[in-house]
Amino acid sequence: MSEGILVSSSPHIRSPEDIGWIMRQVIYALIPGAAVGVYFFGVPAFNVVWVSVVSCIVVEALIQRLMGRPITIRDGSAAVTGLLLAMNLPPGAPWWLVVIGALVAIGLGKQVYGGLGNNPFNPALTARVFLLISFPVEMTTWLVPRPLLVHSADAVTGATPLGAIKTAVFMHGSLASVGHVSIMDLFMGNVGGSLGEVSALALIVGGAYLIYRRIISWHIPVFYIGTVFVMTGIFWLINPGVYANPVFHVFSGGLMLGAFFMATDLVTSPVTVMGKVIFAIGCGVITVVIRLWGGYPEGVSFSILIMNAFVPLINRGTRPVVFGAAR
Amino acid sequence: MHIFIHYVLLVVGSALVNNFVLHRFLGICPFLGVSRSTDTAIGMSMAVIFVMTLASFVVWLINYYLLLPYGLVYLQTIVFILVIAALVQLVEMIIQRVSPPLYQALGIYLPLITTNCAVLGVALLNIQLRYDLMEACVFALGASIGFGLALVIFSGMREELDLGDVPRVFRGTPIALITAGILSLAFMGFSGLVK
Amino acid sequence: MLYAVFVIGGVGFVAALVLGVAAVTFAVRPDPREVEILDLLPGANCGACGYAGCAAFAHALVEDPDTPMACTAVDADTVQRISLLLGREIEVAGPMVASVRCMGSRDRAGFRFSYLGPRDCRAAQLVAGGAKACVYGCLGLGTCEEVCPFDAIHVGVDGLPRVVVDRCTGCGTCVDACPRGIIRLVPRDSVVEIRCVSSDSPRVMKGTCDVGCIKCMLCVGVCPFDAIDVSSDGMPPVIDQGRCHGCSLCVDVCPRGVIDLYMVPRKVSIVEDRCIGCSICEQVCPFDAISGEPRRPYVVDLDRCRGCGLCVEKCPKDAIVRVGDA
Amino acid sequence: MLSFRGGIHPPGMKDLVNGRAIESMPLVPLYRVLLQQHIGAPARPVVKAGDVVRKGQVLSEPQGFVSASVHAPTSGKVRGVEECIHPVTGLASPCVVIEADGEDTWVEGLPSELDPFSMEGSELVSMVRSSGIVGMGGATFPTHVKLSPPKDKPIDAFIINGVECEPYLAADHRLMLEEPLRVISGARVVMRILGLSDAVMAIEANKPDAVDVMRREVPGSIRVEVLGVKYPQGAEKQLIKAVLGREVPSGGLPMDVGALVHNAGTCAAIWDACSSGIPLIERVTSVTGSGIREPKNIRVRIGTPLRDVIEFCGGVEEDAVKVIFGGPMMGIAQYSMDVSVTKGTSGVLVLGSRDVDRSSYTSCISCGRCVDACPMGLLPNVLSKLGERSMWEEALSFNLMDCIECGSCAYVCPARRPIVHFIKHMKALSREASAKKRQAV
Repeated sequence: MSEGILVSSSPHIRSPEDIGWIMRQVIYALIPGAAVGVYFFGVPAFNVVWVSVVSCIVVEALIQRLMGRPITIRDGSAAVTGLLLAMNLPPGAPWWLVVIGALVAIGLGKQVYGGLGNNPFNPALTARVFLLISFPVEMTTWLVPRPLLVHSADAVTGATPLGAIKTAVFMHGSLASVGHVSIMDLFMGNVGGSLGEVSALALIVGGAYLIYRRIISWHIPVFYIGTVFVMTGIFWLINPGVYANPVFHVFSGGLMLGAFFMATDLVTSPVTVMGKVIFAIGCGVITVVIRLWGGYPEGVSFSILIMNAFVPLINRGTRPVVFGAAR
Repeated sequence: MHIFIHYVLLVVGSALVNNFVLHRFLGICPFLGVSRSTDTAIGMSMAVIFVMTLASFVVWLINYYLLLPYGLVYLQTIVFILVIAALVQLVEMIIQRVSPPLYQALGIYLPLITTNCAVLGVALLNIQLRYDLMEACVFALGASIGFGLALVIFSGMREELDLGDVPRVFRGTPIALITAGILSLAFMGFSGLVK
Repeated sequence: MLYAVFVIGGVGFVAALVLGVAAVTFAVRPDPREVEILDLLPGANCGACGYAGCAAFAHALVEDPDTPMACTAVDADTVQRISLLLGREIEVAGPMVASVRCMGSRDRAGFRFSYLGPRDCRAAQLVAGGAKACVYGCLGLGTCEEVCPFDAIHVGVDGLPRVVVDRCTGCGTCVDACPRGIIRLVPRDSVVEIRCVSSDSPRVMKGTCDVGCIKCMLCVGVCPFDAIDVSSDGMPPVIDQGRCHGCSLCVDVCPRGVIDLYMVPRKVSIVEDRCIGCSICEQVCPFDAISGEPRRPYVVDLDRCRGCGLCVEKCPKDAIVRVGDA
Repeated sequence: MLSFRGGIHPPGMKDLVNGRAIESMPLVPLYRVLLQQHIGAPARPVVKAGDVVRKGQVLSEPQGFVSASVHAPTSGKVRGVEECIHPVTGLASPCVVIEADGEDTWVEGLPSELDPFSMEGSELVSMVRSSGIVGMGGATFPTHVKLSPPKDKPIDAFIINGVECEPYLAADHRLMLEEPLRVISGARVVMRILGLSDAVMAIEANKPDAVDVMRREVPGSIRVEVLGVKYPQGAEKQLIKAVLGREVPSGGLPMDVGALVHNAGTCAAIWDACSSGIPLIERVTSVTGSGIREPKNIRVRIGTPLRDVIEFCGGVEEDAVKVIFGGPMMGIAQYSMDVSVTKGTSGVLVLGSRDVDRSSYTSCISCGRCVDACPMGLLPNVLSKLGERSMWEEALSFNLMDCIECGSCAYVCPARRPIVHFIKHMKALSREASAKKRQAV
């Protein structure tokens, strides 16, 4: 035999589910959420999506080229980041904002750490928070949803449901002045908000697909959403005049997107089940604290980023019991 | 009950919202210097919590019972530093005796608590914000817990980064600063939580 | 003003008092010399001294008066300063440098199979003994480069490591890390080295490597200084760097080209006004490169001189210098 | 169904050979019998070049208790004790080379008629020992050592391992199907040696025919237990956990929880040794995989060169790129056709290029799949990161030494990281360091 023969350590067979496969599944799972966004917010939203995806891929390739590392855009992780970033931006975001977001996400959030797998923070969320703090006006200008067919060129802007209650409580000290928001609208996505976060239904469908495919485990979404539900429920029971009801909290804002797609990011979430549970509860608590008492109407992005920072400590504290360990 | 909530808010405010490291950017030197391993970070946090709280207590007494009555407020900085330096010396001796490995690991950063702006900062803020003795201590405790929290989280992340594949040019302090920056962005989420 | 003095003085006094008490209560006696020595050591914690890092070595130096200067990465000046601190002479070994004993680059030595796995020679050695066709040869995955604390060894595109002599401190980390024992330490001024450790017979080598030593022993025969040791276990001969004078005769005679020159031997010339014509140089020269008449300055035949430097050592008048030295 | 924590479900790929009856391989001209075919001290050769040996004759004497002798696979002339490639290390290792004379005559006194059930336990153990029997699942631990537990560690549970959880392989499956009595009788001998009144035969649910045969043939004292299909169920510790619910302590042996596991093939060999004195000179092995022309289960003599085995099975396909001794999960890749079959060769697997992933590995993406898959409760993700930097000392605190190298983690890794290789690397470094330390003391 010769150099043609391959020798390596065992095992000699590998599961077909490689990184590329995983990333493809995530993209499939994100499509419903993005599609609903495009349906309600029309052409501007569609532009945000493609600009974001394309610029993330281009930025990744450029940076890797510059650093002399192998170009890994084929593994699909840059496309996933691009799609997630788009879904976290306002549907009417100007193109330059999207490009800056891509630069921050891929450059600062991922490649300075050595690329996929080495980043401690979720790249798309890093970009989102960066943009939110740097460009508060552009990042909080929300289009009013209108189904695709009746969308006209002059886009109308409005507030997100969470923004509306935050303002009401701040101005009047109660929710009384807030108009009624239909849970059905929240569920379907007929509300203002980030491009990909509006439809709870589409996101749940996508998330369920990921769980079915075993890309993510159910622990993070369930415990995250559950924590938000329980905590907001307690405060709603205490004072429904100031605190919105838990169903509203669960279906509004970026919670679904965050719980199914951002907090479950493989790279930046804990590896053990116990760790995932702790991580998810932490995300839930911080989200609720920011939503109810913080300066920002929405706390999902912040909470996940903060919990990302805790992941090494969580992993350290939740090591599995070794087989045959003395107990 | 009301006063209790007041103290809780004080702690939350100083630990999370206006975190000394991530929001006020005080105490960056030990934050970058001793965050290489979680164990030393925990040791450092303990030392800082001790020094900061005790320093706030002593300094408050000196300020209100010594400096103010005799009109010596202009001596504030120098007296405070004197007191802090003495406290740090004390902590150093204790650690050296109790845990030599920790002493070794902390190295130069232990005596540097003396010039740690976070400690002096909290002492001066206490005066500036006109806290009473109890508030000052609680505020210092919260601030030092916040410092410790940031330090420990950060050390965990840096341990992970050391195992990662960070490009050569970014290794060490550059990537630490970038990470601290993003962490600081994330902590901005707490803004507005406590007025 | 007076108050100010009192207050500062008072606070200072109280602090001093507390610290004084504490100093007694929590007394630890560290040796300040330890810290100073630690500062002088390279701080690479390479472990070549046999201690767990520079701090442990500094501790040992202070605590145990018999500790030799095991650190190879410090220069003579530093050693002197450390001896001064310790108040005793410390032994020093001559400066050493790592030497890679394999020339089987990618184009000269083949592979038995293609390897897939960690890029670490030690790990590669674990599967089927490494992919290189020659089981003695360099695997070229760069473990030596990876472990070198001084960035002094680099694997080139040809798959062979090269030592950057100026950076190498002779700490021996790479020597320990190489799973094939190819690297050894040689004195810094070594001139030649037999770069093969394969005990394969020429027959086996035919299929594995173009530049392996075939144990023809021509070099051993030609060496005028008897500086090439023959090993009994079929290994290639090894140059005893203590006896080698760097004449490089062996380099010329080797049919496989595995004897490598580290540096060009520096020929000698005779300083005329110092030479008294004693003829000692003529007698010691193994190459008949010096000739002359008694009591008149001798001359060196540069074509014949091979730069062994025997004459330089023997000249009673220091009248022979290396070419290039002033 | 009984099971254990962790594990994976790789495609079984067993139907390439599990329907094929065992064929005996004809004599080949040359045998290379390695002296080191077991875990423990090497055996010392007792023959020299020119000696004429008969089939079953002792070729080497064990050195020490944990060691095993080897025997001549056929009659012929000893060409010499030469250096051959060892299939496990890939390095040169001493072996006895025998040129077969084609007569295949037994050594005097063999085979003989014996009744093991009238013999003493100690007598049986020494027969097992002199027959050179080792664990034939692949671990090759000398069997007589396992049959001689120390007084303070009594064995109260015996499991016959018919799990064969490695994909592709079906040697034990065919053996149980075709020669159930050899397996069962061997197991009864083991029970007699240890004074046990009952035993459990564990078979995975993917071999229903073997389960039926065994259920029909076993005496009442042996219970057939059907286990769910999961890898690595056949690993000793996992099997004990699945069947008995006992956890072998970290760093311990099955005897620490009173358990003993023997592979079905080993049981058959024990029966041969104790009923007729026939030493271990042949075994059943599966020759399979997409790269082999005619996958077969063969009865092959120990020492048969791989080249002849492949030839007997129709040769390799054009695209064959990997030849493995053992299964795809824990087997060892070979680079030379000159290696020979050993006592532990449970399979010869030839993989075509479409079954081999040649992509190089990337950074760990912390997906945690390996953590879920690890049957030992380790953190393979951390171990692999440490292994990448050779940080074995840190790895020890992550229970490096508990790893059984089953390969579940590397199988599921989407980043294609060679986790097991990293772990083997660190284990080697750790052993090296402790050997050095011992030397220094």
